[in-house]
Amino acid sequence: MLRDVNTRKVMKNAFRITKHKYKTALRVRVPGGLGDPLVFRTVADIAEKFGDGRIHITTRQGFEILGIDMEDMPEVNEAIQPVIDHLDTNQEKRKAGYPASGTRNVAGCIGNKICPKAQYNTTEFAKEIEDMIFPNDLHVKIALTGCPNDCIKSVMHDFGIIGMCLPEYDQSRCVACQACVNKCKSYSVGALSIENNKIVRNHEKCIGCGECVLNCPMLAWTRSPKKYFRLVIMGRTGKKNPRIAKTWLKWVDKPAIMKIIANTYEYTAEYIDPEAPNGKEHIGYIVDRTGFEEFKKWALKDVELPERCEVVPTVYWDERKIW
Amino acid sequence: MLRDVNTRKVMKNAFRITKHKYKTALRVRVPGGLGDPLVFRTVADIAEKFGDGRIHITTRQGFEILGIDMEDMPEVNEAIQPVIDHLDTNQEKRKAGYPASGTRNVAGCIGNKICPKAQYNTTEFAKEIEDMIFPNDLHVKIALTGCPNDCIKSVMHDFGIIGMCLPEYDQSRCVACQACVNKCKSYSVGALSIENNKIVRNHEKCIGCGECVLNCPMLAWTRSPKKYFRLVIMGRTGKKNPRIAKTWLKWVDKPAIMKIIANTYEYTAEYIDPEAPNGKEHIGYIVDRTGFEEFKKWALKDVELPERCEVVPTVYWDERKIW
Amino acid sequence: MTNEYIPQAAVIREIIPHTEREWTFRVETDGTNTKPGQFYEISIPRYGESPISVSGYADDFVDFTIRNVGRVTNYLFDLKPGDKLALRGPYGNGFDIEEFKNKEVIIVAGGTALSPVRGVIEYAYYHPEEFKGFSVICGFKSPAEVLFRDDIERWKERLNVIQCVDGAPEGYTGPVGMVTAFIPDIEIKDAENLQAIVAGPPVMIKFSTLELQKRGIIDHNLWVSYERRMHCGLGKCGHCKMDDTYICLDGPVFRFTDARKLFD
Amino acid sequence: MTNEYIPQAAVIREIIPHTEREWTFRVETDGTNTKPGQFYEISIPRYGESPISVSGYADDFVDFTIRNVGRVTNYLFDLKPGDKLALRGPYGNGFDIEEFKNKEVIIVAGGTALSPVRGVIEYAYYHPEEFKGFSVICGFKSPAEVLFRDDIERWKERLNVIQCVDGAPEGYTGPVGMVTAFIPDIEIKDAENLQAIVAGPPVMIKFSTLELQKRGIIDHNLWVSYERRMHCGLGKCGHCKMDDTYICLDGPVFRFTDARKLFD
Amino acid sequence: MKQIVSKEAFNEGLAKLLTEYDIYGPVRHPYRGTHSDTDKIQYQQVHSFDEMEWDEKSQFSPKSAVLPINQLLFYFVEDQWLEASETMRKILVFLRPCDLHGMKRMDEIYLNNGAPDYFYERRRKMIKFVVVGCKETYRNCFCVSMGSNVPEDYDAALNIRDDHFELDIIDEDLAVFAGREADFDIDYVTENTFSIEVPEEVDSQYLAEHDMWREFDSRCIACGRCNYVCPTCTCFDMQDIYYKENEDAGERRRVWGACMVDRYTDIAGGITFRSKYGSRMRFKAMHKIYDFRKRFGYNMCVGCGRCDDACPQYISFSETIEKVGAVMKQKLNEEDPA
Amino acid sequence: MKQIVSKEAFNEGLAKLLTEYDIYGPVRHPYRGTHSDTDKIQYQQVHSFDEMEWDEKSQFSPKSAVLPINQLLFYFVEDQWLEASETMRKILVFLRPCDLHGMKRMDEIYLNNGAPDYFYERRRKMIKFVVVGCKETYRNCFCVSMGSNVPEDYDAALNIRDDHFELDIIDEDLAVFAGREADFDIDYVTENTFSIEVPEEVDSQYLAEHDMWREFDSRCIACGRCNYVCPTCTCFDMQDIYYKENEDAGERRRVWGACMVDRYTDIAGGITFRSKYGSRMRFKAMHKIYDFRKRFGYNMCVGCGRCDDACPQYISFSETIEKVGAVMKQKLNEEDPA
Repeated sequence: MLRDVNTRKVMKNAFRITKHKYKTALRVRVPGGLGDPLVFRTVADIAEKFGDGRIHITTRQGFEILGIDMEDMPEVNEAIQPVIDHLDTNQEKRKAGYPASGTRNVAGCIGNKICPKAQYNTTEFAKEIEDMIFPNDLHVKIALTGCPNDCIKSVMHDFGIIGMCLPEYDQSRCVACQACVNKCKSYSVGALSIENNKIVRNHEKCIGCGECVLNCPMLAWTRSPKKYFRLVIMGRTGKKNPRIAKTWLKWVDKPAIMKIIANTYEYTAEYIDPEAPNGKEHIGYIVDRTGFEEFKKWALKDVELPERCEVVPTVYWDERKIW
Repeated sequence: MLRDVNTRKVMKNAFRITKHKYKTALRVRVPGGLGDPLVFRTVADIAEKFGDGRIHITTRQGFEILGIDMEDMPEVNEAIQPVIDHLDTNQEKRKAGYPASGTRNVAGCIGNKICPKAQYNTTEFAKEIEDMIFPNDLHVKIALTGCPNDCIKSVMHDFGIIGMCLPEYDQSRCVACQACVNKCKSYSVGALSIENNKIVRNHEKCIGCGECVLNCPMLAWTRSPKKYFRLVIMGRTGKKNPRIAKTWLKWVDKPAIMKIIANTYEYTAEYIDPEAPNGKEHIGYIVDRTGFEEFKKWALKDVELPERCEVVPTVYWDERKIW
Repeated sequence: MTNEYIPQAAVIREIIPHTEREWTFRVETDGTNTKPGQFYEISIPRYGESPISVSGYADDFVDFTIRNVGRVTNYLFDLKPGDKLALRGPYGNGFDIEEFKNKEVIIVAGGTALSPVRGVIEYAYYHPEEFKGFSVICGFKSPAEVLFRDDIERWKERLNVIQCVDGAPEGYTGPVGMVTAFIPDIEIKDAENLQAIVAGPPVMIKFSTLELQKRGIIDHNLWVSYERRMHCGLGKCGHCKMDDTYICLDGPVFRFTDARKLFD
Repeated sequence: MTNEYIPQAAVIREIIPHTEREWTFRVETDGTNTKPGQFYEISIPRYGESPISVSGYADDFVDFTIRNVGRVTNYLFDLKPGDKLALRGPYGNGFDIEEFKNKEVIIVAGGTALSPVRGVIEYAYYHPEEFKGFSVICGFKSPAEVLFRDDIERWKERLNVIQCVDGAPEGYTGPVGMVTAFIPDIEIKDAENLQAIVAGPPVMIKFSTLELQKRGIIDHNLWVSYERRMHCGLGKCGHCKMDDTYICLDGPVFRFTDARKLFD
Repeated sequence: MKQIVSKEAFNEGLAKLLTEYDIYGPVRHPYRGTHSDTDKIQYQQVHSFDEMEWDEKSQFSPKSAVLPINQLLFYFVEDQWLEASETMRKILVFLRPCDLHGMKRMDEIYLNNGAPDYFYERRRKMIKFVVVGCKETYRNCFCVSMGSNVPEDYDAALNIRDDHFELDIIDEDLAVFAGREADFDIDYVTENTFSIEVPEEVDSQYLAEHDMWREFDSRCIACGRCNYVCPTCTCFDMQDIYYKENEDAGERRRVWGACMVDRYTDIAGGITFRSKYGSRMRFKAMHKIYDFRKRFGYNMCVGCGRCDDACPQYISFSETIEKVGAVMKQKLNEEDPA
Repeated sequence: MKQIVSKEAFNEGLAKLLTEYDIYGPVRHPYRGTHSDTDKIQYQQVHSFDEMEWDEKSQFSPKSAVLPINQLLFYFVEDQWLEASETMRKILVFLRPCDLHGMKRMDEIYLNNGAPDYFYERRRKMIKFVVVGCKETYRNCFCVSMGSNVPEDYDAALNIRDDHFELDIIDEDLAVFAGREADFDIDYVTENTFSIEVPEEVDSQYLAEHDMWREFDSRCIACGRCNYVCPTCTCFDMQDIYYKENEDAGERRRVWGACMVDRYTDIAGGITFRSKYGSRMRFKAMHKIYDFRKRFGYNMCVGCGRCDDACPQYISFSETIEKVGAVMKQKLNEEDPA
């Protein structure tokens, strides 16, 4: 019977230290939230064979298979291998389970796989990020959302990647039905107006939600084929001071975001408090500590921002307490 | 081949109108996020037989089974029946699928099923709420979180139900090791101090996170067996003005919360904008319209608040734009 | 191939205010081919064109009586005599006076809809002997909104004119009530041959025709003038179509036998 | 069964400041059973008790030389002669003067650790003839922190005393350097029988004993005085235990043969 | 003249025609669809056959080639009006049989309803139509039911084959293709995935009071897509534009109108007819299967199904026709239960 | 005197004893555990057998009955000191064999290490122990390996049976139970789920320099649970309290101390010994299996396993002992490869 257990290794291996001693739960990561029957059946099998039959669906699009005896962790690691293979999750050693759990599953709303509002395939982008950053112990939360409706609640993440539609207007197809103006006003920020029977778009106000394109019956508004994003940063939940992420970059593109995330890991490794409990310091608190300028310096290193990109020079967060 | 489809009925039946015409996705609701092998296998089977094999894990702890032909909706409704039965989901007619989708799945963090920090069983409470409010078309989002770490991001919901630990102090067991003071300060709000080798707790500051109890090696701090909650209200994500929910009631109990939610549905039914797009008006916007006072009047009708309950007389939200 | 879309500029000869909001614009243009009940498309900058009924005409002018309903017509109310209006027309069938001669006639008109029938009334004023009787019920919302005040007083000299208002401040002495309330009072000699015209907003048309039918007027002799969105005036743009009828081509004046088949 | 936990009140007879931060409190109590190197538990309100070495004693008083290190000792520095201190003791073994008589002696002391050995030095000052040689190396951080200034000057009359400082402002003329730097210079006649005492912080003890060993002093003749958290002074509370040794019971003075087995 | 033409020869022929003709056909625009990562297929000028997309149904009909979405009518400068010019080049429009049937209906409105429309006629005279034969029906098509499946009155027609074309040239002006003579019929669909019966007898007034339309009051969102994609919707709005730089100068345009969209019936004084969306549905349906026929003798709708394709609310026009038929049948039964 | 006593008779006996005795036993407090919806089991005064929880191992040991967690030593008023009183009643503590072995170790420290402790001795004299026989081992117990499984030196002992008790009364003062004589042995565990070998030879200095402890520098969180739950940890801190209402009056207490917890070794001037948590682990381990034995001839640890039960970091003390053994074995091998 198991006695001594290195809890850090357990946690790093994506098993949980639960309130019940010697009982653990496996955290299965599903990048961008896209599973399939193999994943579901494997998880069901593990829950049945090693767990107590309960499977919790996490808020970060993973599963927690509950009630596993810690003694069974090696066997569970073997059993989950098909899921790791199938989802092509980065792994250090086969059949050894997940190699790290500090950085959380990169979450994604359903995205434009099916959602009419989404501007991009969140799952694919999530997978690219996953490939780049995993395995990693640093505590970073990333979420991708297809549009500013933000169903994934990316504004509560360290990095919220919000799809933006750059609407392009073909005046010759516009019949001035004003569906775009009305929908922009009622559903979004009211960035459109009509002048001389043609639509005028306030680019500063526009949040790229794409309602104009979605609602244009003439497809006079279409979407620029180049994908743009809004990058909001350092939102968080938590006991101390939950806060909504604020916009840092508007109209940024994927290569820039990837580089910024990679840079952020270097920054975090440099500045993480070595005394932090369990070696975990949430990136947002590090930024609070070093100041935004230092973060920015590191994050933007060698980043090529697209020409259209708008940079908020200094990001300020609201921290009026909710508690 | 299917031609005319009443999209409202489809949506009410928890199928999605996707970006691909005549292709739908079934939204499977898992109250409080707790599934099991039967649920997982049934979902896998449906995905394989009727869908395109993709299953998206939603941010609200449901599944979306993608790529279903709308023609197959009746058969899918039959196929999902075991899940509905098994999770004991409210239903109007057997084998007719889900009867409404306006009110979203009541989400819950993993709660004290296993999480050391959680103050209550989120899944059970979620199920009680589910039983009370479903089926319902009104657009209300409820999330339950075990502690103010708020992993479920309840502060982005209309109702965030946050478990609170009322710590009770047995001075005769306290050895003044100050673990509680230190943890409260470093992890939480710093509501504890030491005076004359005994701990003094600032009840006004205390957020009921339970770190004092969790970290007391002597169990001098224990948790009141009566469950308390913090009710934060009218947080939201979205295009217009995402905002963090604010505390309305502190140290409230379950019966009061249940009644308040029930009352809120009556309030919403009374005040919803009959012109709202798709008959859907998110409760937060209704409160914005009627004013907080009117909401409060309805919500507190016949509610018995526990003696200890603290009521914020008027709730103000921060709405500095993030866009 | 003539381009009927292109308007002509016409000088405003005179502006005759009736109320604060309702003025008649007398425009210098050839009115010889114009009939009462017809309309012109008048260009209104920043809005486009608006179909305006002819409220009077002569060889060298046409009158348009216009209510200032805000945004659309505001522009017109800044104009002064000597300024120009762009217009094209006349369009529509209008009233054929011949149909009414030697018959008893009742005209029921509400508000600005007095315009399309004013030409008929004027004709009767100047040729009362050509009719077996000529009654006019014209209703307005309030005493302040009465149009063609002087005309009405003048018409009363020779015709049976009831000018009523829907409501009035205390102390008002004229008839108060909906136009329909006055239809039962009209003296009728030969209902079967009586010709009646109703012009006004949809609801008024509905109830006035009912009331007239009660008096024994037959649908064939009952005429209505429709207000619709005559936009091109040429049977192309589609806006004014009701059932298979293009109001701009086939109307706006219809026998009730035809009109009753029109609906929205 | 006596209750050893209960302290006694003792009047402060005199307060002798050495530096700004280091004063000696002369307390009226029976010092007849006291030995150099022993300690008392002195009650400090709001903190509890603190083990304080005896830095001098006589029949009717005991001296405690205390550094004001902030919170804990601050209270003491507000006291005035005539005020009372609560104390219990003495505890610990202390130095047995007999062990040193008729031998060469070297004492190496750092900072406040001069206190526990001061009694030994005083004895030698008054009875220099009982020793074959008596050297003292006492080191302080800086000239301003030198303790027992007058004593040292006095001792120098009869004993070989090197008072050094770790560092000093320019212009300082006394010896500068760690105490260890001065050990090689001491003249030694019979290393094998020489008795040496080291008292000070852990690091000083470590390097001084090494240096003395190099000079041929054998461990059996090498004494150290340990500072640890003697809390109850009675072998119960556990705080001062090192290996199987309770410093409060078995120490704080050890032969190096025993002390070298003690570690943290 | 029927001939078989190789791909190369066909494109060579087109190249020749391009000297005199603007050619219009359906073009796919990747990523330009309503939803992200979907495409748009619209009619526009092309320069070779390969630019055209025939595998999928075009979302918009070819009517934009004939009736420009935005058509400048004239300029005004103070109180003078200057007619806008029309292209001097000929126009060749490649289109499906149903869409060609749609053109006939457009001609009916613009040329035969009242006097011919000046601007329409001016452009229409320049246009010739090349029918592209249909081998397979698309989803939602019901051209067979509407009798608009068979290509008629084309200037040329072609069948797309794997490596060649079958070309039937009627207008000799277009006989510029090198090929060998052959006999064939232009493809047309003889069966859609469904067929409907268009009611012969339509009592529009009875229907106007029938509550069958009320379901659309809430289902329809009045976006107008069904109008805009329809090859037979001909309504337009006129717009005046005053130049910002000089408000005494400006232009008048006409742009596609839509009877489903707000403001279509607005008149001065805040009056709107058919504010209920179901009533607009009825108005449109009646036009397509009743009043146009009453006026011109045949149904307006050609059954291309684009309205169904486009409707975000999944309202099926073909099913609406069936519902009208059912209501009429029920009425007849009620009146004459035998 | 061995006898079989019915439940009723047993409780009647307890009732009799209660007139003279305060009785202590393990009590379950529902919902009062560290985690929500878990329980706490601690020793405290009880009034009947049913109040005691024997199915599950108590999280805390019975030592609080003997050595109060907070023990008031004396009051001070200006410069006078007034000794705090002790109970005048006798005390009966129900406890497991291992815990009784723990009491022996506590006595060793408080009575035999230097002079007897005044306050401890004063209370200890009032206390008698009733051993409750152990039939089955709990998880993490290794009493057999520590030789503390067999009940020894009790004043009474009992076996809990389904519907009666087997009672062995040594102290005649406790012979108040009505029952019939019988012969039986008091239960004890002869095999735990695992057994360990406690190294005979422990080179504490060698171990002090060994890096086996470094793993605990990061694993251990220095919470002190292992100390507080241990039946043999005897350390205490003294605390002075000055009353807020009159700062010239106050009291001195002693409270349980813990060598794993910060401040245990702090001395004036900011000096701390063993700031590394691994070094604290070593200090504790050496005390339990080496230096206590060196001083008193037997191991301190009784193998109750509560430290393992309580450790939130899953550090196993029994495995730590094994690691010490392995290091010592390796050292011996290195010194003498034969």
